[in-house]
Amino acid sequence: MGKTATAKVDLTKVKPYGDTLNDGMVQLSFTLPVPYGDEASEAAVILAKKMGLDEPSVVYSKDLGIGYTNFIVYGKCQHTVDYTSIKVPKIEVDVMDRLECEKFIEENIKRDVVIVGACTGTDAHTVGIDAIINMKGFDGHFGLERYKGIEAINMGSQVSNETLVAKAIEVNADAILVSQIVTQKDIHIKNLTELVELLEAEGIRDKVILVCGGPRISHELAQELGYDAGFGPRSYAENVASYVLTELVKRKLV
Amino acid sequence: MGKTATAKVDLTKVKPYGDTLNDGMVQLSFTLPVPYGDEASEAAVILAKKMGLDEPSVVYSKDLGIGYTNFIVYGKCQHTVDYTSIKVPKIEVDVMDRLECEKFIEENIKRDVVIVGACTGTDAHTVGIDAIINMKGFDGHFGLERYKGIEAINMGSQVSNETLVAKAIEVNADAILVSQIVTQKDIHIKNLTELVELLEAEGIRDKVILVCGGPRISHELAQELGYDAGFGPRSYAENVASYVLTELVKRKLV
Amino acid sequence: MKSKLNLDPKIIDSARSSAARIAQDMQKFIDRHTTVSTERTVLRLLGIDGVDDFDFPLPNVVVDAIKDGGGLPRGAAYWIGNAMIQTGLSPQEIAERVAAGELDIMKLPTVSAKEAEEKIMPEVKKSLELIKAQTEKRNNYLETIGEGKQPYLYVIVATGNVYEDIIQAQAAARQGADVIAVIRTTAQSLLDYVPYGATTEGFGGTYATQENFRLMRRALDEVGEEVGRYIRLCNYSSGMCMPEIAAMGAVERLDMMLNDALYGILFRDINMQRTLVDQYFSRVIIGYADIIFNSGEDNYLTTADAYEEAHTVVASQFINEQFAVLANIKEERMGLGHAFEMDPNLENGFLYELAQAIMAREIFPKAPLKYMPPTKYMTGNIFKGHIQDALFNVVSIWSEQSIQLLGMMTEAIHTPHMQDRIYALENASYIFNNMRDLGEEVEFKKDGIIQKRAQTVLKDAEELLKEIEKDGLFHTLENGKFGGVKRPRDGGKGLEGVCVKDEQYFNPFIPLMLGGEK
Amino acid sequence: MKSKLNLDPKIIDSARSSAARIAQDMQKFIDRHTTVSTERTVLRLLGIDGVDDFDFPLPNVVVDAIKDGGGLPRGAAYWIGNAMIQTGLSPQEIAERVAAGELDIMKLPTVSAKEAEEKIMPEVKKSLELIKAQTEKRNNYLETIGEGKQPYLYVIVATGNVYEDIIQAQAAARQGADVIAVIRTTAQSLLDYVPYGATTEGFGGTYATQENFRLMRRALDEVGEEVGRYIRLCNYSSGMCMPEIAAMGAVERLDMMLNDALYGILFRDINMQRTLVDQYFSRVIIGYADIIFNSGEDNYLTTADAYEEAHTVVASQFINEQFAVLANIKEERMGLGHAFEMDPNLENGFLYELAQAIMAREIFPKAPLKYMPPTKYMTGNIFKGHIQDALFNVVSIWSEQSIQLLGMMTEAIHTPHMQDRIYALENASYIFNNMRDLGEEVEFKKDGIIQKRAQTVLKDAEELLKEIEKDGLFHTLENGKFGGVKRPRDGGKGLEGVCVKDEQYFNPFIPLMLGGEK
Ligand code: B12
Ligand code: B12
Ligand SMILES: Cc1ncc(COP(=O)(O)O)c(C=O)c1O
Ligand SMILES: Cc1ncc(COP(=O)(O)O)c(C=O)c1O
Repeated sequence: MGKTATAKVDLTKVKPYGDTLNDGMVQLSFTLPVPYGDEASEAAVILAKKMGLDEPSVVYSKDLGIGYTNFIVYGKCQHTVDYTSIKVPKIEVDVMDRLECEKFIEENIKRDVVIVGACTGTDAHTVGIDAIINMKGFDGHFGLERYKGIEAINMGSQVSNETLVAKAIEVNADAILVSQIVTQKDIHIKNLTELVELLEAEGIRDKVILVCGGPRISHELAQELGYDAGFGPRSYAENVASYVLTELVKRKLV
Repeated sequence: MGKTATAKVDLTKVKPYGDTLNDGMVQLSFTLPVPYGDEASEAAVILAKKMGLDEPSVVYSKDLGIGYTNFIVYGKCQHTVDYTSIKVPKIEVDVMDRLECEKFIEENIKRDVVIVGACTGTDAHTVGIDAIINMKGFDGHFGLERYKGIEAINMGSQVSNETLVAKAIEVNADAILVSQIVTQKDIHIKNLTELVELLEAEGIRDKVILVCGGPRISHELAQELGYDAGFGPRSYAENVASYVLTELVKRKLV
Repeated sequence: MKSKLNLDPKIIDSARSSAARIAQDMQKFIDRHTTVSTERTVLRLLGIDGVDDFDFPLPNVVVDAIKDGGGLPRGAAYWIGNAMIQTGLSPQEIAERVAAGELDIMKLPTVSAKEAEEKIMPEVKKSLELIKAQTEKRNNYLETIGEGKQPYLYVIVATGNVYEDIIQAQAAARQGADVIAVIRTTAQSLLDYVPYGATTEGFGGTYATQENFRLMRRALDEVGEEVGRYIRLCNYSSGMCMPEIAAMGAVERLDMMLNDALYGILFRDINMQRTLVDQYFSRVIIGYADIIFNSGEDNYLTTADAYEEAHTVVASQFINEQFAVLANIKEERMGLGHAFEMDPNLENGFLYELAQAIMAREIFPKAPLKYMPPTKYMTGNIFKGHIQDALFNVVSIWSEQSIQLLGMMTEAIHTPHMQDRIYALENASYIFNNMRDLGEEVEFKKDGIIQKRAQTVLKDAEELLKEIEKDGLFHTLENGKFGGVKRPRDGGKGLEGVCVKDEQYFNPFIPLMLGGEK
Repeated sequence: MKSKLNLDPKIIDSARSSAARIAQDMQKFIDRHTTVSTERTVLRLLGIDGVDDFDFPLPNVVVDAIKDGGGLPRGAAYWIGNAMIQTGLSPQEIAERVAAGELDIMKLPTVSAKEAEEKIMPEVKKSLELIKAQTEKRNNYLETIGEGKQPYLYVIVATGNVYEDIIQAQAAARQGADVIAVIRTTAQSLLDYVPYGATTEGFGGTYATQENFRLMRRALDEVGEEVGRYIRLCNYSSGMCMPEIAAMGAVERLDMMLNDALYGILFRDINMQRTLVDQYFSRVIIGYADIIFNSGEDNYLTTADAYEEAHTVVASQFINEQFAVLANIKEERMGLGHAFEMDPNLENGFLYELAQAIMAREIFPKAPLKYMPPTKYMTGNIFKGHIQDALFNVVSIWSEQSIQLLGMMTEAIHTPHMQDRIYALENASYIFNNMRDLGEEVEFKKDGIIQKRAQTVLKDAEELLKEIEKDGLFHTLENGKFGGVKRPRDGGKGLEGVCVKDEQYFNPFIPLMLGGEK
């Protein structure tokens, strides 16, 4: 046996795996607003069947005391996924470490790169943006403030899009980094879209590299919203720096 | 507010509930036989969408080290269930307590009722059948051995269907109780079906009340398999006794 | 009782004395100032409520008028007393006329402060009686239907819709919750007014409004009677309207309120002068209304490292205690905060957490400590999360905490869904019962890892407090000692709402509340 | 080291002496008897393997022939030795001829026992060398790539298909597992033969066959080298073929085997005479092969109450220890079983479990105790189950157990799926690391709940052992003292396979294995 056990897997028809290839086994939990009892369990079974589960089994159900019932269900998912046809848009850049980034600036940009970052709207979760920008960084990866050749300005939390754009214009920013952590009721989508509109209204959208990040941000989503790139969990300063610097050169914004 | 919060719920179109009525929120976990990475997560998202979940979000994924990936996913289920149309077959009997059962025998049967029980096939899980039959019972409910007017014979574990049928014939049993706990690869279905066939071959299927039980047994399943009744988790001796005694009278088997 | 951790009582005394001096020093500043929200609170307590045609609350309308008219240094109570004398109207009527543009209270003839104060005294007394009646009602409930065992099971609801919140709260109460905290919508703390009426739209929380308080209080009384356990209601007396919400809470019988100026400064970038002044009045109200306040030290550990910075939590607890003493809050109502926030990968991390939790218990023996669950190191892995929460529950029952904020396995994902809360309650109930008397049974090795950890953290806290005593609290905050966050003394939101009192300033509530029988 | 539980060493000594006498008494019975499976084991060790045209294993074919010919009392070794002399064939060739109907070994001329024994001695030595080589290989692995920290993380695989099992096992090893136990298919223990070859069909487990052992051993060596940790392999030396599987395990380098006659008697209704005789030879092999055996006391608590009947577990551990002493097994290889099986609703249940786990540790200080997870009170509620397992893990690291059978959150539902195992490993790894040195740090209140519990259970065990010593083990089993299950001495499966040895009987392996350098 090698490192992977996928030898027998038909990657065009992938199914969940419990303890036997293609058994389809899936665990579900959910609450239905119906009173506890056999009928409730049957409702859960019907729902699971509609989801495409064979032999759904309610292994646990609990009366929530207000006429609602919670279920834990196992069943065999009959849907398959064609794994071979999946293409996920990715940030295409060779990641450079801090020293390489610094050398890249020296050699290809030959001036200080100005980056403005903020946690916008009413979002007060600065830990993410601090991880990217602040000197001490995150998880042993230094932040942008530590990079020679990068002037990084961290505006902190609860920054309105207007204030952010004004700052970017003031300092003639090469890149804008926006962090959005709170996603309840898709508030991040609203915030992020508004920023793009504002930058367009100000006529500077094309003059900056526009980047967003956060635990629920993917590169794909970012692009849909009109950003150049999006960074999710486990991003570090060097990922962002490498991308921004390479893009600046690529787009001849230097 | 009363005891239930279902006032606003449209019971013909029930959906899962997270924190807002009809938000459809469901939690899933499963493993796919594909290597960890963005493509794997995308496969999970596609699968969840096929299951009818809107906005599926892979909140966690883990490399299982063999080219397989485990996922935890949340999403909004778009299927609905018509709760009002659900009918679950139930054992229709007024449950009598032990003393009432004893009185019922005295008044309506006027002889000892003979019940044979066993855990059949290679199943060695006797705790369930013991809970129903043995003197000390379960959870504070005495077992059938304690009932005056019932002669209960517990044959224990790993009893072959042949041995069970022979015993039932030997003692002229009124009812047979079968327990099946192991369900891996549907072995219980095979076992239970075989017993019915054997009883039919011996020509005594109509002469006994045939009951099965176990954690994965429902009355519905039992009936499908040709049993008179099925008892799942949280069954007690009095449920079984009430059913058997009432049926005996109803079917004029007394 | 002998310290299980072999803590030196002299160090505890020394730390406490430093904190007392830090608080007293700040109190001098506080006593010289008032704020728009403090004055709005006076108006609310005088019975002014409702909104104008633009949905702007009447207390704001009136205080803005006073402020615009340059009258803030004398205090809103004076102007209302004066207006009552001049117009013969009630405070509410006055406010309504002001809002309608029919009355300019700054343009009326003026009486002396003493006359104005005498005039409003009956209104003040009425207000205090209302609050006292609520305290009695609570005590009556506690005596008749009783309450849950400590640690109280505290869960949040945060749907954004008060009616959904009620459903969730009642479900939780039926599953064993002792305290329901209604989380506020994301941006409310930055609003310089309190929204009005029942609300159904919020992000990651529900607006704190008086009507929402009332609806939830009623729902909890109802379910409490049904389950035979008084269910406590918690909300936030924090942000730009700190004392106003305290007043609303007092009137609507909230039982617990998050109340900590330092949180607003560090995590909401509220101006430190503003919020420290606001905090004082809010704590006086909280003390008078017999509400438990919860401080926010736990938050430090979300931006700073929980192992390295544990002593900042203890130092802050000492300071919060002394601020509470100055506001005449009983020890039994001081819900000082701390948290279980170390990296789960830390070898022996549990031992350190345990040491610190027992230490907090020993230093503040009567305080209803508020113990916060793991949040920072929670991930989308709900299964792992559920056991991180389990270890947190183990520490809590072992160290005899008072208020257990239940960790949710979905912490890193969303505000709790109904089922998350139920499983969290189950987690804590199981562990608390199964380990009930563990704390009593166990002793610690002399100078072992656990004892040493507690001793070190205490010593570091004592030293930090000495430094703060030297530098002053403002300066300390400017230097980023708490949570690793630096805030300038004149920065942040709300400084414009602070002013220096003039000599005739009076706030009729504070002396009565401080002196009032408790 | 001083007892943390203040256990009285005199009571421990008394219990141990009673158990020794119980085992010695039984050993007299054992020494007088042999069984079909014991004899088949001799054949296997002599190299006889393979199946006949009906897939019936050759060791069975030969032993059946001997039995039918009335030769069993003399032992299979004699008949093979004799046949070798008479035919000049090897044991395997003899078996093949017997199977083909070409040879009737009971009809050959006979030599003396001494001659027969001498004849087979080279085969016996070869066999022992094979086993020794495996022990060396294991030791070599342990010295070069090393092993995981105790408590070892032990997980089961049970797909029914050896190839799927391998996938699951390798995934588990990469996620931190130290021991992989391949669960047997549901009915195998009742089979009076060992199936042959690689198998892909089983119910709730996979057939124990020599080929399956070999395949899994190879896969684990491979992944062990890769992760830099020797991965132990465990299977069942139990049921009707107890010693045969021990022999297979010895030859294929299994590292651990469940081996307990009492389990078979109580939970599989195997005849007690049969399985106690079988157990003896199996333990001798296990001891010689330096395999850890695991006893099955944990199972008692699935049919009897874990709180009430805790002392029966301890009594049985003492007996199992003494049976192992008689088979010359080192203390360091005595994986005595116990379990965390109390009702999770029991107030202070955790304290009782902890007391008992520490007690087991103190009574058997060098034994690699096998600690079993909650099973009986697991439900379909996987979230609750995961924290029941967490508390179990807490007790384990605290009480310094050796082999941790990881609880699976899906215990009440199915044999583990891949993800269940991964989350179980994560649960234990997190807790073991986060609480690493807790045991060292903590002491218990004198005469508190914990100390008292341990003292009571030990005392009750001592008394039970005294009773058993008086009544004899057979009688005790007839009376339902263990697990609340009564078994008649002459009931159950397999009695027909037992016979009294004649004077010329010999088993060439036992003396060598017992005397062989270890
Ligand atoms: C710490 C924390 C807080 C702290 C924040 C302190 C601070 N100064 O940041 C405090 C206590 C103040 C807080 C308050 C609140 N919080 Co909060 N909080 C958290 C918590 C526990 C951890 C977040 C964190 O620091 N993660 C660690 C960092 C390093 O990870 P990260 O943010 O994902 O960042 C990484 C990547 O995403 C990326 N990244 C992030 N941003 C950017 C930007 C760019 C440009 C790039 C390139 C990359 C990048 O790189 C980073 C490093 O790899 C989470 C729960 C959790 N465990 O996730 C809840 C959580 C985020 N909070 C939540 C909520 C609702 C709140 C409140 C709104 C609650 C309330 N109603 O009062 C308040 C108010 C604050 C507000 N309005 O924003 C919710 C959000 C729910 C949702 N999905 O919308 C969460 C998920 C908790 C929950 N389950 O309810 N919170
Ligand atoms: C105890 C136990 C054992 C004990 C059994 C001891 C004994 N004498 O019963 C021992 C240790 C021997 C054992 C062994 C095995 N077990 Co087991 N065991 C369990 C365990 C932990 C509890 C079962 C139990 O006692 N439940 C309590 C009783 C009271 O509940 P109950 O059986 O559901 O009965 C109630 C109702 O269902 C109903 N009922 C039941 N029967 C009947 C009959 C009638 C007529 C009526 C009216 C009602 C009724 O009434 C009862 C009272 O309300 C479960 C896991 C779990 N937590 O469920 C695994 C479990 C059942 N075992 C399992 C397995 C695989 C095995 C083995 C086969 C493993 C192996 N390969 O070696 C072995 C071999 C035994 C065998 N061949 O059957 C699996 C079954 C998987 C599956 N779905 O098929 C489980 C689920 C564990 C797992 N996750 O792998 N086991
Ligand atoms: C002390 C304190 N106040 C207030 C809050 C709530 O945040 P906000 O005031 O921003 O709504 C918290 C959050 O945890 C807190 O700990
Ligand atoms: C000691 C012992 N032997 C054997 C088994 C396995 O069961 P069986 O031999 O029935 O396959 C177990 C099950 O847990 C056990 O504990």
